[in-house]
Parts: sequence; C-alpha cells; structure tokens
Amino acid sequence: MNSPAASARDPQDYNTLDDDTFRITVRRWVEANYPPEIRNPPKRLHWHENKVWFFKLSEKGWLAPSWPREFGGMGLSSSKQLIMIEEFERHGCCRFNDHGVIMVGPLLIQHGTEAQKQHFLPKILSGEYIWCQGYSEPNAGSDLAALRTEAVLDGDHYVINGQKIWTTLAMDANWIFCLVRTDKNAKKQEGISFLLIPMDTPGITVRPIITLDMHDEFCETFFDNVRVPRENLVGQVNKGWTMAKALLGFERIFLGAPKQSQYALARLKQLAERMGVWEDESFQDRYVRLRLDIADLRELHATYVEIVRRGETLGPDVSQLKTWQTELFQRITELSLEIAGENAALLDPMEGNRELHPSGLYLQARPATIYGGSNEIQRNIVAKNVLELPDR
Amino acid sequence: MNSPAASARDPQDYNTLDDDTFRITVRRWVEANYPPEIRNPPKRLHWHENKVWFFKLSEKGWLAPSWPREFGGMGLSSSKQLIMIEEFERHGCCRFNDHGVIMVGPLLIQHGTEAQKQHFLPKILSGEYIWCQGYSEPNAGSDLAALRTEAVLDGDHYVINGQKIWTTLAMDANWIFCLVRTDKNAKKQEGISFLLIPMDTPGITVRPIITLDMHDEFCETFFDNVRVPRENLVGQVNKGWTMAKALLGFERIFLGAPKQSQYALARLKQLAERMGVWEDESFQDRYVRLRLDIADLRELHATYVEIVRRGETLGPDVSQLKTWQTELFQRITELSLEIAGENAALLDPMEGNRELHPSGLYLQARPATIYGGSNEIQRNIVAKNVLELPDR
Amino acid sequence: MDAAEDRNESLRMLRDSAAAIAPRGGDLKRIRDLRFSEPGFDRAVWREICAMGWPGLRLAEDVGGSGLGMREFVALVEELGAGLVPEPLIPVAMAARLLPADHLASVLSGERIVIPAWQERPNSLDAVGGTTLSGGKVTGKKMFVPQAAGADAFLVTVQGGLALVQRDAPGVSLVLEQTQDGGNFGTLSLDGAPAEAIAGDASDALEEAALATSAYLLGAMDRAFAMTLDYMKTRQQFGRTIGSFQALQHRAVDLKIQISLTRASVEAAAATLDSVTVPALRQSAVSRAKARAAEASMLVTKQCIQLSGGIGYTDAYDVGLFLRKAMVLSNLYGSAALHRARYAAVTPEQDDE
Amino acid sequence: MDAAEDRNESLRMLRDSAAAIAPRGGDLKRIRDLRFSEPGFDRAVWREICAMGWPGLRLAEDVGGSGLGMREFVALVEELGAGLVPEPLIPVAMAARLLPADHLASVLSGERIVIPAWQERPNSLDAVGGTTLSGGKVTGKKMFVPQAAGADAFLVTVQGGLALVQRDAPGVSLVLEQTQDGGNFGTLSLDGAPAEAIAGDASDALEEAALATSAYLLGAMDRAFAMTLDYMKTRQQFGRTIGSFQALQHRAVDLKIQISLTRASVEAAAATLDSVTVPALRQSAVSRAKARAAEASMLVTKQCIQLSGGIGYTDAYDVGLFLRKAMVLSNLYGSAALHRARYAAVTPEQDDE
Repeated sequence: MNSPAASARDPQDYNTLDDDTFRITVRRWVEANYPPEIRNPPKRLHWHENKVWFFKLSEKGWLAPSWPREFGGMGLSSSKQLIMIEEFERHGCCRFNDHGVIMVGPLLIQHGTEAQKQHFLPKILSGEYIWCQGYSEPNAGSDLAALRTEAVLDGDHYVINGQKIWTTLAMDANWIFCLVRTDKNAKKQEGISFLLIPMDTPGITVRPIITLDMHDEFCETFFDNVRVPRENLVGQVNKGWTMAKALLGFERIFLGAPKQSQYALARLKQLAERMGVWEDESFQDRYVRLRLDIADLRELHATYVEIVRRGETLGPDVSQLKTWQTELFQRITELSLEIAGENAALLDPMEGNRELHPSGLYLQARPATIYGGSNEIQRNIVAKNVLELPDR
Repeated sequence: MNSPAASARDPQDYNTLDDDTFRITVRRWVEANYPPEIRNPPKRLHWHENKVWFFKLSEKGWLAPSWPREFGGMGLSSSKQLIMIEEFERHGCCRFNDHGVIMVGPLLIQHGTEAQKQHFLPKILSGEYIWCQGYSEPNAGSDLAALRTEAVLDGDHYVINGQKIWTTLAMDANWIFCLVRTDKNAKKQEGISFLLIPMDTPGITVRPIITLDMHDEFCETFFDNVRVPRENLVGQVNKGWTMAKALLGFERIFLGAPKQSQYALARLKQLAERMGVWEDESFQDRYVRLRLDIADLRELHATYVEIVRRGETLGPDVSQLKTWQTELFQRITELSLEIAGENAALLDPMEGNRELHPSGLYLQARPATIYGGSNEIQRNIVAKNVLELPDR
Repeated sequence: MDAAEDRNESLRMLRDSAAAIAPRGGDLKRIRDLRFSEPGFDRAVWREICAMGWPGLRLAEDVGGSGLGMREFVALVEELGAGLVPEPLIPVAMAARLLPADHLASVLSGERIVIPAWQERPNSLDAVGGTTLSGGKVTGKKMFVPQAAGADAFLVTVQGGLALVQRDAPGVSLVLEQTQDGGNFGTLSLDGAPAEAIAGDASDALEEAALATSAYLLGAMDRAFAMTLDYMKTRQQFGRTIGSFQALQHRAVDLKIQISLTRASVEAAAATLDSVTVPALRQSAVSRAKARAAEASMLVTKQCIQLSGGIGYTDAYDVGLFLRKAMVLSNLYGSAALHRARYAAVTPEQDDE
Repeated sequence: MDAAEDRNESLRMLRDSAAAIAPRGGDLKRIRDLRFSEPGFDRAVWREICAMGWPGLRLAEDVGGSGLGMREFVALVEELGAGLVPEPLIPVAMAARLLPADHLASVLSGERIVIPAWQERPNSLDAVGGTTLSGGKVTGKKMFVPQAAGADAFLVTVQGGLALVQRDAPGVSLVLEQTQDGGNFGTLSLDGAPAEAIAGDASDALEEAALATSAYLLGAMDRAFAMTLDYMKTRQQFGRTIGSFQALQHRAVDLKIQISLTRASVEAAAATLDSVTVPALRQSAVSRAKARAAEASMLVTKQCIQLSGGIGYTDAYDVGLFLRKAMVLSNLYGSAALHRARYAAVTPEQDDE
C-alpha cells in the first residue's frame, strides 16, 4: 500500500452554481486531470492502477460528493451528484476502490460514534484506509440473511470465525466492513451486526477467485479466530441488517444505468464493421432492436434518476431497471459472439485490439445477472412488492 | 342427427401387407374417396360438415384402425396405424367427431362389461352414437382432479349435478362420456368415476362457447338432476381417474406432430409473397429459423413415433414435444401478424382468400398452449418426472 | 419545481376527466355492445367527447382549442385506451390539426366527423401518395381509413396538399371491412370526386397520431395486465392461487418491464414533440415509442390470454378485447418493423450514447 | 428388428469404450491441467485413442479402419464431448478420410498427427480457397487450424487438390493463439513450402467434421446440464432446494427441450450421411444439426452458469469449462448463421412438409 497524499477540502459550495455551469466546471477539470491511460478500462482496475485517480480526487476534495461538508465531503445536492457521475462516465473514468466513500463513510456518518467518525472518515478521504465488503458467503448468496460468519464477544473483543466470498478487491484493501452473526438464536434477519476489521489482523486469509474472464477482481476471505475490539462495531448490536439494506438503496439504479449496454453496443458495431456484416440487412435488423432497447432503457433510467433528483426514495420497482439493463447487456454480447465467427473462440483480444474482444466482453457480462441480487431475486421482488402477487 | 349408414367390417388383414404396399393402398383409397371440398379445413368442422367422411370410413370398415377385428376394428399394428394417420394428414383430411372411436371404444374394450360392448361398440362404428368428452370444469382446468360434478346413487340411477366446460362439439353429440365425483370424502384423484350419459336426458343444457376466433367448437354443458341408469358406469366405481389418464397417452404425441406448424409456415410464406417481403434478407433470416425449428421438431417427433411403432409406452418426456410444437406454431403465426401490416387487423381473410388470414390463424393458435394440459403443466411434468427436480 | 407540479396536476385532472367516458375499472359492456355495429361507435358519446374539448386539445385557443401539448393528449388517450373507447378521437384530432379555422367549429362540436384518408399501400408512412386534385376533382384510392363507417367527410392527402371530400359526393365509393376490435377500415375510391382544396401537409399530424396510438396501446395493455393480475390473485388451482406460482410471477414481471419501458418511451416522445422542432428528432422519438408500444402490446395481451388459461380463449372474456385492439392498432400508423427501420434511418448513432 | 438391435448394441459398446478416455461423471482434472499448455492435449492419451482405432473408425477395414458409419462416430464423439476430451480426434479423423492408404499407418497409430488446414477467411465453409501448389511448393495462408500446436504436419487444401506439408519444412510459419477452452488455433503461412501433392477434395470430410463437432457440442451441453441439475437438487437457499423453484424448473425444461432437439437433429443427420449420397441432402442435414447444436450449446451452457449463481462465474467451477468449449466450437466448421443460410440455399422448400 502506498502512502496516501493529503486529502483536501474544496472551499467552494458548488450547490450555488447553476447546473450547466457546474457541469462545465466538472468537465473541464476531469479533462485536465484524468489520466488518459486508464480511460474506459475493459476491466475493473486494481488499486495500484486506479489510485492515481483516487488521489487526484482526494487532493481536489472531490472524492465524496455526497458527504456533508463538515466531514470533508462536497455536500452536493442529488442533482449535482448526478451531474458529476454523468460527467465522469462521459469521460470514461474508471471506478476506483470506492467502498470507503460510498458505503463505509455514509454508514459511519449516520450510525457511527463520534470517535469512529473522527478516526475513520479522514483516513477514508486520504486513501489511508482502503475498504472491501464482507457480505456474501458460500451458503448465503441470494439468501444473504442466511449468513453464518460468527462474532462472539470475548471480554472487550469480538472473535470472528467464518468465510466471506465475492469480497471485491480484498487483496487491495486494508480494512473490511463485515456483516456478522452476533445472535445465533434470533430470527434470520435479526442477530446480524456490522463490524469494521483491519485486514492485517491475525487469522485473516485472502484467496483471489479467478473468474470466467480470468480476472481476479473477487476474493474469498477466511476468518479464523480473528479478534477485533468491540469499539469496531457500528451502530447497535444485532441491527446490522437494516443498516446494510439502506446502503443497497442506490445499487440497483447504478446497475440499471445504460452505460454498460452502450459500451457493449459500441463494441458490437466495431466488430460488425471488422467482420464485414455491418451492412447486412439481417444484422441491421437485430442491431436496431438493440439500439431501441437501449434508447428505452435510457428513458426508463431517467425516470428513476428524476426520483433521486427530487430527493425521494426509490421503490422496489427499480428492480425492473436492473433486470432489463443486465439482460440487455448480455444480449448485446451474445450477438457479438455470434457474428465474430471463429474469433469468438479466442482467449485474447482480436488483432491485439482490446476493443475487439467479443469473448472477453461476453464473459464479463455473465455475472451481471447474478450479482447485486440475482435477476431471479429481482423478479421475486417485483412480483411480490410491486405486482403484489401472493405467496400461496 | 342424420340416420347413420351401416358400418362394415373390412375382411382384409392389412398387417399382412408390407408397409409400402399398405401406404399406397391407403393413399389411393383416400384420393378416390375423400370429399375434395373439405380438404385442409381452416377450422374444426361440425358433424354436418364432416359426417360424409365419417360414413365413407365407416362403410369401408376403416373407422377404427386400432380396435381389435372382433369388435369391428382393423386390428392394425402400431406402425400401420401411423401410416394411415400420415396418409390422412398428407391428403389434408379433416378431423371428424372422433371421441367415440378414439376414447370411448378403447375404454369399453378394456374396461366395459360384455353388455356395454355389445350395445355401444356397433353404434359408435355406425355413427349412431356421436360423443363428446366431459372432463374439464370451470374450476378444474389444469387441475383436472379438482372436478366437482357429482353423481349420487339413488336406487338404480345416478343423479348428476354440476357443470362441464370445453366439451368439444357437444352440440353435435348425442352422448357424453363424463368424469364425475362419486365419493366426496376420498382424496382428490380417488372418488372419480366414468359415466356414459345420453345428451337428450332431461336436465342437460348445452351452451356453445364463442372463442377468440369466433368459432363455436366448444361448449359448456350443465347437469341439473340428470338421471342415468347405474349400468352406464364404466369400470369400477371411484377408479375413473386411472382409466382417464391411460386414455390421454396418445394425446401429447398427437399435439406434438409438426402438422400445425407446417400448415402455418406455408401460410406465412404465401403471406410474405403477397406482402412483398419474401425476398427481404431479414425476413428470410427469421423464416429459415422457423424452417429449422420445424425440421428438428420433425426429427424429434419421429423418435417418439418410433417408440409407438415398437409398441412401447411413451414416457413423460413426450411433454417436451407438445410444448415445443405448440409454441413454434404460435411463433409462426406471430411473425405472420407482424408482416401483415394493417391487414393484421382484419376480422375476415384478406381478399376473400381463406389462406391469407393471418389474424384468424393467430387467434386459432392461442389455445394450443392451453389445451391438452397447458404448457405450464407440461413443463411441470418434465421438471418433476423427467429432470426429477425436487418439490422443496 | 412549481411549474412541473402545476403541469402534473393538470395532467392528473385531464386523466380524471377521461373517467366520464371510460370509467376506471368500469365494465366493458358498452364497448362490447358496439362491436361489429355500424359505425362501430356511439355518436352521442362522440358529442360528449367533443363537449369536453378533446378533439381540439392540441389546437390554439383562438381557433376553439385548449392550447395543450402532446403530453396532455397522450395522457388522455392512454386513459381512453384503458377503456377501449372506440370513438374516433385520434383520427379526428389529426384532421383538426390540418383543417383551416373556418372548418373547425362543426368538427370540434361533433356535428361533423372528418377522418383523414392518407394511406395508399400497406406498411407505409407516406402521407402523400399518388392521389391528385385537379380542377376541384380528386382521383385516387386510400386504404385502411380507420372508423371510416362513421365519417361524414374525408380529409384526403393529395400531391401538394389536402382535399376535403364529402362522403356522399359523386365519385366517392367506400368499401368497409370489419376489424378484430369490432370497428372497421374503409377503402376509399375517389373517381373525380368534387373536393375542396386545403393547404397543408399531413406529415406532422401523422406523427402525432402515431404517438397517440402508442399511448392508446399503453393504456390498453396496462389495463389488460391489471385485469390479469386480479385474475392471478383469485384463481385457484392445485389448492393455491395461480399468481403464487413463480414461473407465472416471473413472466408477469417481464410484462411489467415492457409496460414500464413503453410508458417511459411514450412520455419521453411526447415531451420531444412538445419541445423539439427538428423533424428527424421528432420522427426518431415517435418511431421509438411506436415500435415499443406495438411489440409490447402484442406481447402483453397475448400473455394475458395465456395466463388466464381456457377462459382467456373465450370471446366472452374481456381480456380478449384488449388483444383484438392490439391486433388492430399495432400495425396502424406504422408497424414495429417499419418504425424500427425509420428510427435507424433518422437517428444518428451518437444519439444512442 | 434384429439388425436395428444389433446396431444399437454396437453403439452402446462404442459409447462404453469411450469411458476409458472420458470416464462418465469423472472429474475434469486432466482436462483442467492441460489447459493453456502446449500442445493443449496429451500425446500419450492420443496414442491410447489411436490404439482403440477411433481416428480410423470411418475408414474401410482394408486400409486399417473399422468400417463403421457416422452414426457410430457421432455416438463416440458425443461421449468425448461429455468429457471435454481435448485430443484432436475430429481434425485427425478428417485428415484420415483424405489421406491415401500409404500415409495412413503412422497417422492411425498416433505416431504422427496430421491436421487439416482448409480455412482462409472467417465465417466460411469454402474448403478450397486460394492457396496454390505448384512445382511441389505451396503458397498461401490458412486460419483457425484447430489444435495446431500438436500437429506434425498439415493437410492443406489447395486449388485442385490437397498438399501435405511438414510442420518443420522451410517456408512454413505457424502463429498460435490461445482459445477459451485452453487449446489453440494456428495461423499457417506457407511461402513456397515444399509439399506432397495429394489427390482429393476436402468438402465431404468437412461435412463429417462439422457434424462430429455438433455431436461433441451435444455431449458437452448434456453433461453441463446434468451437472447443473445435480447442483439444483442440492443447493439450498431460503430453506429450499433451488431446483424446487418453478421459474428455474421451467427454464431447465426449456434447456432440456433444446438438448432433445439437438440429439434428434444430430442423429438424423448421421443417418443421412450413412445412407444418402446426394450432396445437397447431406449438406442440408449437416447444416440443420450444426445450426441447432451451435445455438443450443451456447444457450444451455450460459444458462447453466446463471442457474449456478456466483459459483458459476468462477473459473474453478467445472461448468464454465463447458461454456468455454461451446464458445470455441459453436462457430468452428461454420456458425449457426452460416449453416442456416446454407440450409436455406440447399434445401428445397417442399422438404419441409
């Protein structure tokens, strides 16, 4: 882990700017400061690759747009936050190791003790503490509440035993925020608590998972009698489930954004041109369907963004968005494989051009319907909570 | 009801012919005797329209290929029966009111008393008794065993009360074979019996159901204190379910035959030519997919026909065939509507040509996935009995 | 924020006013009774509709209209689609957009019904065609004229403009064909029929009619879906409510997604027509909406039949009325395939990103 | 009946013999260990395969073959697909069909591996191309040569015939690319390389290779599906076996239907190759089978990943090996689209009825 640069606080209150001025401000700064070599990365980058961007944001004081200004954030309104996201996406900025900023910070601001806030928040903003998330377990995937990693109080310490899986970029992190079971006798969703654990605590083992696309974004994390001080508990004991659910609020609109599908469609076009099928009427017929599927996704997504912009809470119907976007993303990559001919077989990009890599994109698209709540779960949610279909 | 012609017994044992000779024999006879005005009817014909064909077969002694010769049937081997079906289909012969021959005859031959056989079988073959089937009820569709039409013994008579639905061509029939509940306290599938009921018994009311395609093939049949002699019970009391299930054996291979889809594809081609899209590459792309779907259906169907030819019993996996055929049939009619332009709206055939009637064929295809056990039920059967997936 | 809230409030009021003609959740007896009759709708109800000002909703107030936008029109038509209202609002509103001020009063009052006749071949959005007006006489042939049986006059598109032809004028022959929804299409043959020349071009009014048809389909599929959900919540088989079966639940969710996409697409297109004047952008938005509405309405209504089981296949069951309506409107004012092709032709690739 | 029973018995025995190389339900450690190695398969296992006579299965007995038909070859290859056997049986058997008798012994014994090199552009079934043989020297470029890293020689298709080129001959350059299944494709550049002229035409051997590839895909998807069913019967979530969820059950049934269609199609095509000599009928049958196998195998294996949830996305989970194999073989010897187009071109319409 490199030593972090100092984080700054941006003195300006950007909420006072009109939207267009703010958008231009962000755009100019990003264009001037974003490292060109990591624009539009085809895979999720590791800390050693993305930290240069992290520190740029940290130094500028723009790392935490949603945090209140008193804690070092920008305190931006929802609509201004969305503008920032749009501009970052437009420029092709990578996602950095953002669990600290997106998950842990807001959690502590709402539920943390004064001491926790004072200790952790500055170190999140400076990049000193880099986080990963310990939620899923081998037998608690779709059914997350079935988690069994256990934390037992022993004097002033919790002793943790168990296993987490799909801990994104755990090998890059020096802290993990975990859901653990603190009451085995309570009902499933109860008896779960939130713990913050340094990754260098004895008893923690991290093992990367190689995924279908041969990437090592995810890990398994094992806990063998891992001891952490009880002050590392966030919020009330046995109330972790409610806090975790609230943190998931934004995830589905994020996973339902048209960006992935748009990226895949642009690659499909490039490939079709390369393969000489671009002008084929039957290809065009399928291509325009996908264009329209994205166009309508964009409109549907905009209606949810509008809800966020108004500061309202997203309902369970946002699961529709995640379902449609992820399956559309996959369909685009499937058509890419179909037209790639024998190149569909290749492990590496075609002709050394990373934008011509249909097999890679196809494999990268596979988990989209599994993570963030599998699409089967999303459909259950819509069926039960939106359509109000019965259980029996 | 017209008075029937006399039925004959064909003295020849066709099993002694080789397959090709038999096929030619059937083909020549059909070509010479089938009424040309009812070839390839677009809808199921009523008795007054199809009886001319019924009586031709009856006079020739070919009405009941599967019945033993001692009861007036042809006593044909399975493979010879299939040749007859193939030749009838090839020529575009209509389906007549065949419940007597296909369902009631075999039921009585296996489970009937001597008196029942002597009374009913000749009258089935002569066309004196025309049958309809009383299985489904408004609250017992997919869940047939939930039927509630009740038969209570009162002296030497059963008294029947209740309602049947989807009684095919009930207005043409003078007898109905019914599943009725004879024991209300037994478990669902038990306590069901088979009764034969004359349609002119006081208390029976028939009401045609107009279907989406504006046809009156189906009826509702109401029973209000209908009295029939207890001799009209077939087989043992409370054992009707098992007998009924055995009769359904052939239905799924019949519903899975490629004929419907082939007919629809030929109409699609005609329509595409008429609409000027036949040469379009994108149409051809979709058309060849459908051709291949039929071609593979034909091969899969042939594997099941081969099982029948060998005289073996069809397993639950034949539900795959019904599922695929009916959904393919529907997909073909859906593409027809898509390319028909504004003509898709028309109630009647285009330009007075009954072969250019995309809206009619589309609507006729709708129930294919509902009747004969809905496709949802077929998928349940395959999931449980073929894939052996668990209930919990 | 206030302006947006005001607008939402006025949309709500307009939707509510539609309940006078198409009561929400009301039965469909009136609709059923009018099927396969002539003209296929109720002239008295049409006058009520006119009294509420709907055919002139989009017209300026100084010519007797309400001066409202496509967003309002689309919201209203969606409600009428939910009620399967057969009165010819979409074609008459299209005619009203094209008629000069001095012809409007009798049309907006409902006294006379003028239906546009623009189409000369199937699967076409060409609003002009080969029909000619010369020396006050019009000659040509128009097809698929919706609800033609109820027209008092036709607003015929001709080369270089429009022509108003009275139905009972000499040289006019009208052949009617029944449609699956119980209405009718007319084939209008004009053989030197006397006509009044009207200046103008029907293209943009046609865009509005195509988008309004998408909204009608949206309302129809949404109501059919709601009825099917109700059925799924009550129908019992195997000792369970059929709506509890997961395979049916997931299928229902897929239909819901299509309805949501259609709504987003239709509403965005209406906003585009209200704010953008570039023809390509307007056409792009309309084609996107109509392509989605056409396919989604066919998918949703056919699945509603399947989810209803045997009863869904009876003509007596109301969900079938929605399927029939989708069969009629999906390909009217351009099929999904036609609109997809037009979308591809008029929409620059970078607009996707 | 006896002949048919005999034949079924011999097919069963052949399938059983495949278990020596690909144990039914056996683990895939050998397969996994060989991935991304060179040549991507095990030469010792290849010699075992040769000892069982598989490369010559289709050859006449007087040239050292077994004299069996495509039905037998397809049954065998299906079993190898179930075990993801990476040894190059399909290409070598193709070469063996083309080599003269005096070249066969060393190939059938496994001593030398000869791989056909016929393809010059992507998405093509043109077995000839523009490569030329003149004065004993061959010049041209061949692509997508499967398992090329293990070849001792290439049987190159040239205008007017074939040419046998040793791998280490001057003027031969071979560039390897790794494939998703852990094997490799070779791009073979021939610049005046010395070659031996062989009379013949690769077209029909190519049909056999395409059909065998379909059978391999059938075996692979069937095994992946069986593994997934096992997972669905054991994996618990929400206190239930996930295989009890109806939405997953119905999806599994749809996969089963595709597998059944593929099996029927592949077996019928094999029977056609064994009994019909008309080229169009043979091509039609092969194209039907390959089009189905290509699409079905991609559908089945991708759904097997989805049905397995997160674990399905790990490289360590075996089902992914089947997905990768489908990615490699679906488009090899012609993609689904290519075979559909060819089917349409060679199959008279009335054959559908």
